[in-house]
Amino acid sequence: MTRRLPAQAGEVINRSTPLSFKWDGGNLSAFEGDTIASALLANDKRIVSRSMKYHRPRGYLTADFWDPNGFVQVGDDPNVRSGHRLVENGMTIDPQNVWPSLDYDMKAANGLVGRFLTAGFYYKTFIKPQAMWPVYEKVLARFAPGGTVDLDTPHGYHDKRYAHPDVVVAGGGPAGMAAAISAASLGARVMLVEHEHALGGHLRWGNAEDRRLLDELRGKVEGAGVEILTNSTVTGRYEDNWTAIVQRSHPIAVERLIKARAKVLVVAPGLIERPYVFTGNDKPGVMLSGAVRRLINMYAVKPGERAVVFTGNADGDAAIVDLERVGVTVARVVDARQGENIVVAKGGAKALDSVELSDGSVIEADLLVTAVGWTAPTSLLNMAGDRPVYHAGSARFYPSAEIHNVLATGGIAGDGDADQLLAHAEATGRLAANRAAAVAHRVQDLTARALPVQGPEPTWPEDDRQSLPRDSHPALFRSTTHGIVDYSEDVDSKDLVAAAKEGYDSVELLKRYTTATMGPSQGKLETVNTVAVLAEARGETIQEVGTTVWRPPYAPITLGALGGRVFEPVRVSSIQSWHEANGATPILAGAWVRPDHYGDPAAEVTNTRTNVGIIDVTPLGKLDLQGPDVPKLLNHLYTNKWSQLPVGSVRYGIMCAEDGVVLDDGVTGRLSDNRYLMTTTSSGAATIWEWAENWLQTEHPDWQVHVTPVTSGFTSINVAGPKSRALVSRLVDNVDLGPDAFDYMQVRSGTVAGVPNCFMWRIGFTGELSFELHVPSGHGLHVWTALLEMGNDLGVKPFGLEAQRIMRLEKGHFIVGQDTDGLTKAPSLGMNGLIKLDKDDFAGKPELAWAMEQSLPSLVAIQTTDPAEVPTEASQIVRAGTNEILGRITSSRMSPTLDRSICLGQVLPEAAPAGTELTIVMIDGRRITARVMEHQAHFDPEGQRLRG
Amino acid sequence: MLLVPCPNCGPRNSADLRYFGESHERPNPASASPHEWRSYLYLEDNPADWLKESWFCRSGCRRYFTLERHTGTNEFRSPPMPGNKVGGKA
Amino acid sequence: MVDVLRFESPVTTIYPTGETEDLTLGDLSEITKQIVRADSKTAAAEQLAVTFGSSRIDGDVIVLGQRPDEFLLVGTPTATASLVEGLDRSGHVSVIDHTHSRAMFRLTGSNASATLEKLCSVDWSEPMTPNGAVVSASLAKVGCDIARLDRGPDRSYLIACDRSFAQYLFDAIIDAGNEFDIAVVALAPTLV
Amino acid sequence: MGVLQKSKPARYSAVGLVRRGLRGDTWPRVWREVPLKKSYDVVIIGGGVHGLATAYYLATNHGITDVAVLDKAYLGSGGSGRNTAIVRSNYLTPEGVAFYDRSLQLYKTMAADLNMNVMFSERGHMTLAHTDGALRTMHWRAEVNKLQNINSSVIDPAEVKKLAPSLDTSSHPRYPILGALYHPPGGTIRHDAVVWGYARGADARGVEMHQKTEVLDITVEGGSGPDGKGPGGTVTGVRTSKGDISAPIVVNCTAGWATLISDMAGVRLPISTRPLQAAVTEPVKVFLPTVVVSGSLHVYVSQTDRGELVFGASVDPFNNYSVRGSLDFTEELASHVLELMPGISRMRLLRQWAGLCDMTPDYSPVMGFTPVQGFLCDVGWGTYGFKAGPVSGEQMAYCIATNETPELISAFNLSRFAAGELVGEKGAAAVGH
Ligand SMILES: Cc1cc2nc3c(=O)[nH]c(=O)nc-3n(C[C@H](O)[C@H](O)[C@H](O)COP(=O)(O)OP(=O)(O)OC[C@H]3O[C@@H](n4cnc5c(N)ncnc54)[C@H](O)[C@@H]3O)c2cc1C
Ligand SMILES: NC(=O)c1ccc[n+]([C@@H]2O[C@H](COP(=O)([O-])OP(=O)(O)OC[C@H]3O[C@@H](n4cnc5c(N)ncnc54)[C@H](O)[C@@H]3O)[C@@H](O)[C@H]2O)c1
Ligand SMILES: Cc1cc2nc3c(=O)[nH]c(=O)nc-3n(C[C@H](O)[C@H](O)[C@H](O)COP(=O)(O)O)c2cc1C
Ligand SMILES: [Zn+2]
Repeated sequence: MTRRLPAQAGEVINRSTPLSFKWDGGNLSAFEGDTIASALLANDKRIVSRSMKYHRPRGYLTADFWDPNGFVQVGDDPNVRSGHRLVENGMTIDPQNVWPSLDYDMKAANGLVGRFLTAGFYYKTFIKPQAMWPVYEKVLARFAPGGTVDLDTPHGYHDKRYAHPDVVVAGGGPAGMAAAISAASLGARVMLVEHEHALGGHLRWGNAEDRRLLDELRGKVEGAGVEILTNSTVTGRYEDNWTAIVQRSHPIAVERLIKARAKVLVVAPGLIERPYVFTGNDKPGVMLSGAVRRLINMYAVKPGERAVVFTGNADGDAAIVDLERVGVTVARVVDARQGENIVVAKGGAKALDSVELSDGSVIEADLLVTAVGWTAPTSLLNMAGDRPVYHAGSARFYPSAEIHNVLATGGIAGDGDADQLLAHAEATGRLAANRAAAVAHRVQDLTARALPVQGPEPTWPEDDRQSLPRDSHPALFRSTTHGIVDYSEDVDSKDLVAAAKEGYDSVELLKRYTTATMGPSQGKLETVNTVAVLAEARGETIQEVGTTVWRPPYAPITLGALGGRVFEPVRVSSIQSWHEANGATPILAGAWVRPDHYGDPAAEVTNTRTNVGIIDVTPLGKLDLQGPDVPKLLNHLYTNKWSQLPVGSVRYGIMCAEDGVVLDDGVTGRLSDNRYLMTTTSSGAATIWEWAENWLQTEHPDWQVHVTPVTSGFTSINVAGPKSRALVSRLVDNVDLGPDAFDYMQVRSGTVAGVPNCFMWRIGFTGELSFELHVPSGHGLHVWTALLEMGNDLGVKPFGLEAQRIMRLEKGHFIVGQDTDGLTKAPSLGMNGLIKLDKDDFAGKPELAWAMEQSLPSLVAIQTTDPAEVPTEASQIVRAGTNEILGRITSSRMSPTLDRSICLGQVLPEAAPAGTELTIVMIDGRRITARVMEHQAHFDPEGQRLRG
Repeated sequence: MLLVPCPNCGPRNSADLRYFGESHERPNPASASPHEWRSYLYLEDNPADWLKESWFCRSGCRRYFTLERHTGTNEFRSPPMPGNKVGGKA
Repeated sequence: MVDVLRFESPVTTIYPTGETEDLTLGDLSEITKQIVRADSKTAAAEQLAVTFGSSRIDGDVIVLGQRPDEFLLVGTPTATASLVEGLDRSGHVSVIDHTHSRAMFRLTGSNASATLEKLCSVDWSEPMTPNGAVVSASLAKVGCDIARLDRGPDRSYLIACDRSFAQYLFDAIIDAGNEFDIAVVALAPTLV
Repeated sequence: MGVLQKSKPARYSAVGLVRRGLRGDTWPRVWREVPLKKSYDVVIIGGGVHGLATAYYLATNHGITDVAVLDKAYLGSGGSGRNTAIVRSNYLTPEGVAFYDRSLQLYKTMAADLNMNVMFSERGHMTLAHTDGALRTMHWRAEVNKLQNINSSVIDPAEVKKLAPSLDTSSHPRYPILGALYHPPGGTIRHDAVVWGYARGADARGVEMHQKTEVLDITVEGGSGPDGKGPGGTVTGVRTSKGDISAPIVVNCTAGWATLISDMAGVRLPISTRPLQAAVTEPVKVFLPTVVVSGSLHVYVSQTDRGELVFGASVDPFNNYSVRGSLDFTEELASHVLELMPGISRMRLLRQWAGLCDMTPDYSPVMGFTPVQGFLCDVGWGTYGFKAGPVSGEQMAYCIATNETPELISAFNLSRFAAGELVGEKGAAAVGH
């Protein structure tokens, strides 16, 4: 560590804990507390990367999070900010974007290439021949900046949390700390968020007086009951103060995203020092005053031997004091306030060796420090709707307007001495606490439940902030020479001028054409200089040109932190543990996990058709309907009639949306005078509940109906097959299951396997004699296993969704969403008898009335000529010999029962009549023939088995 | 995340609700012309201004309500009106 | 056929039961839950005497105002049955047994609200949800009814969700509570 | 109508670039800045890809050059400057396929036609299926496409993995990749270059581009509305923030603002405005060679040649006109994209933004004539209209020049809604970009 200084009063490194790490293949050492940047510089590693376009060697400019040159790869982590990331023992750090290598000197090539790699050069080249662009593209892609993603990177544990603080303070400098302390002293719940590893802001690299103030504020804030989050960033302010905070300092999580509904947000991010534009401003050895002060005072690193300091403000002056104190020769102070200027930084590619001044003198130096002013990071305020305004006297942007629940304080709001700054911050903290209390009061008031509002609305003194003075500052953006404006995008001020002349002369077009401000620091360093160069080119003021839009996030945020712990709810029935234990292959249907099959779906079909099978159909939507007006509701939701449904009966119906498109289907049974049970498709359950509530709450609030979902309350088991009655009767003793007593489409309630309050109805999707049992779910598994035990001699076997799909297709039953699509209207289903236009009103009635008069596509059963050919679902049906589409296959399977291929399809009316010969295009391109069947059911069209 | 003032639950995150869009009167299905009916189905006012619209408090009180929101700023105004007609969109 | 019908809880994963008193989660799914829906004008609503968002203890039953005009009665089978039987059914009143439809958990301890904050966007601070408050909200993306019913000095929440989501939600709460050393405890299906 | 201007722009080429670089010369303006005139043959409202392409083809194909394109902000400030620039033609309906395929053809020759590298990258487009239902829809699209000679097919997880190794094709518990619809001719394009290229080409032929010129009203005479607007009326011109203009033809190409403009003429549209959000990450070395879309997970992602991942999702869940970002979007996006590519959790999101989308009920546009004479629409582009820019411009120009609706866009007329004949893209309500 050849550049390490003796102990400094404010240093943050721990010399008693040395660390070692790897850089670019070699071993280096550091101390605990070092950032990668300070460690590299302590080891005299001055070149850290190469620039994006011209591949010029780059060294540290700001040596903090925002350093445009300091991106490194740390293990599997790309684009790590080396000015911010702390060194850990054994870390492997590599430079990125270093083609051909970190040290190779490409001076000659740069000079040549640079002349025509002007802004927008891509757009003007590689135009012809067209075929060559993909080749160029591949070459260019190799030049992409940035690190490397290791595709095996583990996701890690990322946490999330909601919070409802009264006040969030973004920025833990003196202003943020003071605001937090005063807000908390008034009883506000405060979160103080600091991007850096410790509170303090500028004070951390300041002088003795700054350090004293820092200790004092830290002491107070730690005793104030404030939630302090360091190494955490407020990354965005969204609607209604929805505030995103990324916490990188959580004890167990890699990172945690905190989503805070701040009642008031205090923005105290300080200021970001701005680079100066002149020729050679990206040579290693050119640094900003903040960088130099941080390196010396926090990390005890000597940034150079012989310096030229170009200063326009007190920070530059303070840097001179620091430099001289640690033995750096300050060869020349160039004072902008005296009209002095620097013109060119000279030297080889790898380092600065001299600086040419405006008076013509050339001063030898290996360090050039500039202090030319600041960018106000107004980003969070702009996300709240504020537009920054330029103040020429102090040469920087300020927040423009007052936003009620977003307040700004500290350097971003103005200058002044420490007392003025703290006074402003404290007043801001008080105001924030006050406004937060008012918001809390209002929210409680709006929450119309019987919770007492705590006390009267607070009436504390309102705004007592004294606005901060704005110190005058020379307007320092560009010297008389051109230089880099956007370091990470390698955009030169010459490029900007040329682009403006070409007509890309509004700040937004200029940005997009040149990519200035589009890099990783998103304009935190570049915006003002970009705007200033454009203003100069256009002969306008900076205010007239305006800035580009700041957008979230304030600082880049990992996808891991955003993704967090993922909430993907899954639903299972009470029988799931049995399914898992018995080899079911699971399938996801919406949020439900269900058995697709237990090994051999075809065998499951055959067993069900010959013996008896049981299937877990719990996901079937179930709604309990009670009240005198249930028939009115049913009449409204379904297309058919419901007024006369007797108690004990079940009826099938179709529901349509107001545009006549099929929404859902299912059966509803009448359990008693005023109570019905409706079933819906599993995927339609939530929608139909809301749909029913919508009609009841908005169009027909006078109807007395209570709709309550009971899907999970009942474990639903369909017992199907010729031996189903035999099986069910072994478990049920208080219900007469005989064919005359309990007919098809009827419902009974009773006790099953000792479980009371079960419903059973005689319906089935499979086309077999079947009993659908709805068992209170706390006993669902018991009934399932009882069925298997009691039916062992009958050959009972479970079957899964796939077997059910096959059997329903054999029966020609359609599935909403598979055999229908987003435009299928009810008359396409071939069930016009279920559409009762003589009802006064029902959902979709007018459209259905018109649709009945049109010729719509029809759903028909189709069989291929060759029984072994099973067209893939969605295969197209065409007019023979052409590519003209006449329809498509919506469902297809090999039927184990019929031992042949069976299909359902939607076809145009001309192709719908029974017997029509169809041409189906198989997905491999072959064309096969098929025939439209007479009945939708391929199997047992008369429904004799069902009624058995 | 918008904060939607549910008349029952108080301000709630918009993700807890379901948006039902502009509230329009449902034409009388017995007498509506195809043009009127399809205007109700498809046409929108879509103002860049205050919009009367419906929300469903899906994970809270499960009530539909109507309120006014400015589609430029996403502010809400006027107390929500429970039980207003929202038409029958599925 | 069977002598005693055992209630099968939807939470089937066995977690080791812990010692810690700081933060505990227990499964109460077996407890009887009756939903009464009664418009505010009805006598039944008056008898139940809680408004939406609040709760009341009535002998061995807790009456929760879980939705406007909708009440959840939680307690032992006999206690809830007797409360339901005593209701005046005049007007538009329905009763639905939700014992099998809803799972129920109890989360107790000083970090209970910190745990909920990791799963739910509702403000669990004292003034917004004082003891007795009832909130319907989504927890780890599952719709839940949550009642704050402290146990002595400890924060405690009753959490009810659709039975089919129970295992998922239970796991999600455990995961969220890990940083506070959450422990699973066995609870008898009684409340008060 | 206007006279074709002969002035040619300086041609872009590598040789020119080097020559100017050596001499230090700058290039001429991409388009001129001229004062607004009092009248034009055609006024196009909206300086996005649709408005500019319409102007370009009016001038190029029909010699109609007395045309003004007006934009309230800068060219490309609407959806055209904010979109994820995915182009493809594998739509669901025959009319959709034919239409978008024509656009793709125009994109292929665009660099040469406009003498501007628009960086059309035919890198392939992959739509993942995570459920049986989605897979069925993929097959549906593939089969319709094949019948129209569009290169599109369903591929299995192993092929998916080969094309995009970063995808997790294991039998993942929640959203397994069961297959994908693969469309090799799909890809991405440099959206800004398309906008600038059309503007430059139109300018060279005499069209005027007027930025920062907001249309405040449309003047209509003889309409059935109380103010003389509405059906039956005839357009006479527009009022703008820079003065009034008379024009017999006014074209609405304002996407997210479409209903505000058509209200000015008294025409109601079946359009609601929803923001669609997008985001980019910081650059990393290129690892994702194709465009990847997941309908069920509502994400689509591609990697630019600069190495950034560009993401989009589905539209915001409520109408609004603000282009602010939302945190919910980035959270959902990240969790879904990590579901697909678990290895990229350390990549960092750099910027998010939004654009306004003009959503129609059937995921298809509203194009052509309206009940107001002289007022035409090219709107309803929702989340998928950038790819349609060239063909729309070409067809709208044809409409204007011939006063007839070309076959290619006849399915997209406004009257289909009153007739209840929606376009079948709604058939499979999959996300489309
Ligand atoms: C995030 C996002 C991602 C997308 N991804 C894709 C994609 O991958 N592929 C794809 O094909 N499509 C995509 N789209 C859709 C596509 O961007 C749009 O459909 C397309 O750009 C619309 O172009 P346009 O020219 O019609 O409208 P725009 O580009 O929106 O232009 C409309 C113009 O009208 C101007 N204007 C409005 N009102 C007035 C007025 N009163 N006076 C004057 N001017 C006015 C506006 O300033 C604007 O510039 C995406 C959209 C978004 C937002
Ligand atoms: N230079 C000095 O030593 C010194 C001493 C006293 C006063 N001052 C003056 O004080 C003012 C600075 O005080 P201040 O408190 O406003 O600024 P500051 O720069 O001291 O502190 C701001 C802090 O906010 C953090 N921050 C920024 N954005 C953030 C975000 N989005 N999330 C979390 N943290 C974020 C930064 O990391 C920084 O530590 C200036 O006017 C300065 O001139 C400076
Ligand atoms: C395809 C595409 C890629 C983009 N890449 C970047 C990028 O690399 N860096 C960046 O800052 N912005 C990028 N942007 C976003 C723009 O900066 C800007 O946010 C967007 O055009 C919307 O404009 P606005 O933010 O000014 O409203 C990109 C935009 C698009 C459409
Ligand atoms: Zn509510």
